[in-house]
Amino acid sequence: MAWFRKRKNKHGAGEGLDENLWVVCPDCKTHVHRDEWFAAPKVCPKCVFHDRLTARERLDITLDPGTFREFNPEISTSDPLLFTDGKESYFTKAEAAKGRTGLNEAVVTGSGKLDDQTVTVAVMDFRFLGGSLGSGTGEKILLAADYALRHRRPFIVFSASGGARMHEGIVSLMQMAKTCAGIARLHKEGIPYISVLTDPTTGGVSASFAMAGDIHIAEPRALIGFAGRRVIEQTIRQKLPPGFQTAEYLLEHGFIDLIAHRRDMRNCLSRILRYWKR
Amino acid sequence: MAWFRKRKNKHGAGEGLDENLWVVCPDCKTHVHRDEWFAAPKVCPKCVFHDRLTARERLDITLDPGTFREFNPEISTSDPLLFTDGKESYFTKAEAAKGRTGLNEAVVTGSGKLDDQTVTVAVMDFRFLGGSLGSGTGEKILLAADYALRHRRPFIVFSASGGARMHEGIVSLMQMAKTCAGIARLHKEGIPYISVLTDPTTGGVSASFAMAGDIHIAEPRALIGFAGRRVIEQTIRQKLPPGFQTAEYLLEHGFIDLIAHRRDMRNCLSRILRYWKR
Amino acid sequence: MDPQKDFDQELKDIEAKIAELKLLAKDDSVRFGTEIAQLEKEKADLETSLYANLSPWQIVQIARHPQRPLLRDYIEGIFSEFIELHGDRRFGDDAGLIGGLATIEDRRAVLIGHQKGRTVEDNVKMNFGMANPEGYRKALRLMKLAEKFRLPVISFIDTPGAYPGLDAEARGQAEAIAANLAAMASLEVPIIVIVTGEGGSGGALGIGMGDSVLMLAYAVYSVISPEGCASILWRDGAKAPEAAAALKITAASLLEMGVVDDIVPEPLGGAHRDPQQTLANVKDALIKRLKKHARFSPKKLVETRYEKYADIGRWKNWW
Amino acid sequence: MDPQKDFDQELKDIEAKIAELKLLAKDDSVRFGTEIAQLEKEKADLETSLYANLSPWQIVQIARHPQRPLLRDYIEGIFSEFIELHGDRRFGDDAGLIGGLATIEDRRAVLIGHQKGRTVEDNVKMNFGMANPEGYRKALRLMKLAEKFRLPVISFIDTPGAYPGLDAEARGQAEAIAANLAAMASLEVPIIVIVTGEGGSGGALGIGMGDSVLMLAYAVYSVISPEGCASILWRDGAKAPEAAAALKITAASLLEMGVVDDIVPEPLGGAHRDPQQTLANVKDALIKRLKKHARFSPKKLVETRYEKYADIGRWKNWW
Ligand SMILES: [Zn+2]
Ligand SMILES: [Zn+2]
Repeated sequence: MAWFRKRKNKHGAGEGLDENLWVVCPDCKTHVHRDEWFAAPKVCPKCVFHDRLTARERLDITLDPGTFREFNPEISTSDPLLFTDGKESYFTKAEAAKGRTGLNEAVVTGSGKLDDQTVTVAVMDFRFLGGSLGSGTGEKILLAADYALRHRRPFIVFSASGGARMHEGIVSLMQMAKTCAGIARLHKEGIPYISVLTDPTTGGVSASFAMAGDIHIAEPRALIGFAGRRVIEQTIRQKLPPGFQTAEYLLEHGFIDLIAHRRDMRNCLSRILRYWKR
Repeated sequence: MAWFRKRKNKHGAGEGLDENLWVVCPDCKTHVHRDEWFAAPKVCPKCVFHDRLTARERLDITLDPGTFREFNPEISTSDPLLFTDGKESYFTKAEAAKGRTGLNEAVVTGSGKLDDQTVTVAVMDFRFLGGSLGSGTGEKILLAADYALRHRRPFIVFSASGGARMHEGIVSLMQMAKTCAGIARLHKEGIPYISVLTDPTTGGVSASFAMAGDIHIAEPRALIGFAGRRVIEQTIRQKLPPGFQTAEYLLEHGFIDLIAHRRDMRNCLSRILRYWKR
Repeated sequence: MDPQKDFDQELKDIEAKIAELKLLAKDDSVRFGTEIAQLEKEKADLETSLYANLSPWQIVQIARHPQRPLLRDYIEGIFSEFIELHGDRRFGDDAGLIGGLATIEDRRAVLIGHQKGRTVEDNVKMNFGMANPEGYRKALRLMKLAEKFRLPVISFIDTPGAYPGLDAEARGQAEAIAANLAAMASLEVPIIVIVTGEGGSGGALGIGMGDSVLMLAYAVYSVISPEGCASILWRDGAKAPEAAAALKITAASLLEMGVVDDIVPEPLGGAHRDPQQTLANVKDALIKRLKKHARFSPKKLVETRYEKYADIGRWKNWW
Repeated sequence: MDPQKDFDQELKDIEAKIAELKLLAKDDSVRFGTEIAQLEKEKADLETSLYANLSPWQIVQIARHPQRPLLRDYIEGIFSEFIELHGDRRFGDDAGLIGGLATIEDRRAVLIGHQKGRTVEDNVKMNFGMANPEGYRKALRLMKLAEKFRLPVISFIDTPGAYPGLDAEARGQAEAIAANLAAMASLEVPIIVIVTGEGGSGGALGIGMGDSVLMLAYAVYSVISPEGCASILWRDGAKAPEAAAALKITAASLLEMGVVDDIVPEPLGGAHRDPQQTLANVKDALIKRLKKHARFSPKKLVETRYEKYADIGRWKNWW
């Protein structure tokens, strides 16, 4: 529910370049050559900071070239509340997000091959309204899970979300239940479901499909948690410890199976898929 | 495994009377009239200390008079290791325990009515080699569970045990697995299993059937835990907090459903049984 | 005086006056009779005008009213029996999310629900009904127990939200709720949910998936608190009334959106104005739903529940 | 020097001398050749006499030998693949009880097992292979994962026991082990258990119920440590050798009592004297067992496992 907060300045370096040739790492401020930065992709060679990827970027580095077939690109935002904050309506906001991202929703779903193994994937895009979970998002994830079930294909979801999409009100909250209903069927029918948690995975997404996987993989230092840091600090009236709600913190506390560097992620997924397929 | 340690002096008041008419509460040292003490039974009216009951005493206050039918009273101790400590053999020790208690094993099992509801019960007797879990104990509990399964009757086990019976070595340890195999069948077939944890329930008994119930009821202040206090203190090199490993402690830590005073236990069990029967 | 909070102050004044007069009328019924009758009429008119068009924010006040019935009140008033069971068998026992074996008119059900306190002391213990992971895990354990014994589950929702504390995060608040959603989606016994007060976001939904989801007339259910929404949208928590309206969090809105299946009526002005009537209404509604879902096989139940949730926010349902 | 601990000191001395002579022999093979041959024969004789009649306490020393292969050695040497999975999804990740997806000669299995450390640093992390409740709960989660994917489970046992700490008690060490026993009793996939070093009481059994339970020739498995038994019986931990004998904790005794199904041979003197051979033996034994149990239906598996455990300590089996 926090995607509309001001973008933290440590993110988004890929967009705001220092000059044409160099990218400044949002975390350690190292200057990285633009080619090197996007080849990594978007991983600082010095401090291993993993900057956020768009859904297309994620698909590109994950699937075999030319194998991705998208599901339901037409599914878009709905506005069940006719929500407006008085100045701007959700409808306008959503249209702007569509224009800016070229996406119709905060998730891209489809089927493709990963190292020659057919998988069903859903990839969230944080740029689209903070990767928030709206009815279109939930619908696309459910349809993808349903496809995975019917074709008995492993399902991989890359999360990146601030949580539920406030502007769709209760309908947004219900997408948590809806997506988990889809996941529950995969569990019952023995279909592998891998949840990949990337920066950030919080709120209603962390409290639903992202935390209901057979295997949970996280990218290094990704922010993962239920409540927002500010809310927690106000509640407990103390500062949070360093490293709180990072992927490493969650690994230590038993909620993540493994952390994979972005350059190893495809290989890691491939190994697991190959294991199941055998 | 600790039943042969010297009996803690806070227990066993029922046997060592101050004089003929009075019992001294092992905990608060109040003098209680013998009749009152045994009517309670064995609960201090002042500090609510629950002294240990024999299996027969427990059956008497739990089941409807004259309804108990014992299973397998012939099952007795086995001596698979031909165990001896050099001075005394396990065989001799076990014979002595039999003579002293009139029991053949540390548990009495059977069928009876509790407030007019047919139940299968197993009641451990701490006097018999510290209520230790030997092959005979495990066998009787398994047979009782099997009876409960076949007749679809609720199964109630009253634990009182220092743990596995060292003198039967690995065969004793395996009784943990054996009894749990019986309990697992009850879970699978929807047969209610209530575990009543009385003082003390530790070691291999707490780590098997006693902690695998649908519902866990404990008597007030009963000692319940896995490792012995001395071992823990030696391991962590510090004194244990007051109230550690009591029923109240376990309730607070989420392992006990409810604590019932001895005078309420029968009524509490009856309510639960009646609930299931309806 | 907060005008939002005490919008029914005028009514309270009249009621106090009536009570006073009635006391005096004991001695002199002739003198006060007309006056009382007059005030009673005034009161009825005021009630009608006051409660006929409550704003969503006023409904929030009713949903959070300190005298509104809490779970323990429903348990005592509706259920002929309740055997409370404690603990998650993992870490602790959560006083803010309780559960046990319940009986309602000879029908058995495993009851789970948020428990707020009415006193400060109770609220410290119950954390204002904001559950910790061990609360959700206790609920899950009890739901599995219900499944073992083929008993339906009744879930009472009344929480500001799941507790946003450091320890709650460390012990996996997100995972606890996620696990419950997956489990409730495939639980092979009926689940009846009723939102009685505040339905606070994921903390509510964590025990809130069901075959029937009911809502009291003045309950609210929202993805975010109006205050939270207002401070995000306008950086001003005081604009909560506007947010409450924008979020469409009332029972009527939720029924319209297909998120709740039925509205359980409350006395005019809210449950706290006639708790007995409220309890009776809730009881009737629960029994009706228990009867309805008892008919289905486990398989059919789970399938129907799946379809129900799959349909919420179905693409093309809106446009 | 502790005579119990270094019973093979004489052998070590001869080995050192041979190694020394072999080094010298590089320059002058004629001169040292006979001497070396003589020593080799002495060594062989000594080995035979030394290891032919090991006392149970000597076997305990071998089972605990610092150079004995640990789980990571088996994983590297036997399994062509291992994808380690972490965490219990409740509280933490236990480095002393690990698990993951493993492949052994094109057969897949979920692997769980105790992990001791070889360095002080590792042992602090792994708690000397003494698992906490989160270790047992991680194992349970992985076993359930195995069941979802119909994969067999292989469990490696090597622990002094479950950790007897204050926090472990607070988080339910007893419940964690009990829950595993009940779950393993009804798990619908094959479970192969192998005791490779120390089988320490409930801490071992907590991941130790299986369709086949194997034991390395010099492993031990006991309801209590010999030291613990001695200090109870004689209030003297130094009498552990006597206790080790009385408790019948060796593979041969356990096979005789029907608690283990087969003994996996070790090189003369123990696994540490030829780890490669040991690994090969373990691999063969595991594959044989995987093949054997793969044949049965889930129902048959669970029934057979029940009968197996029901039979241990059957009344009238002894007398
Ligand atoms: Zn950097
Ligand atoms: Zn007393």
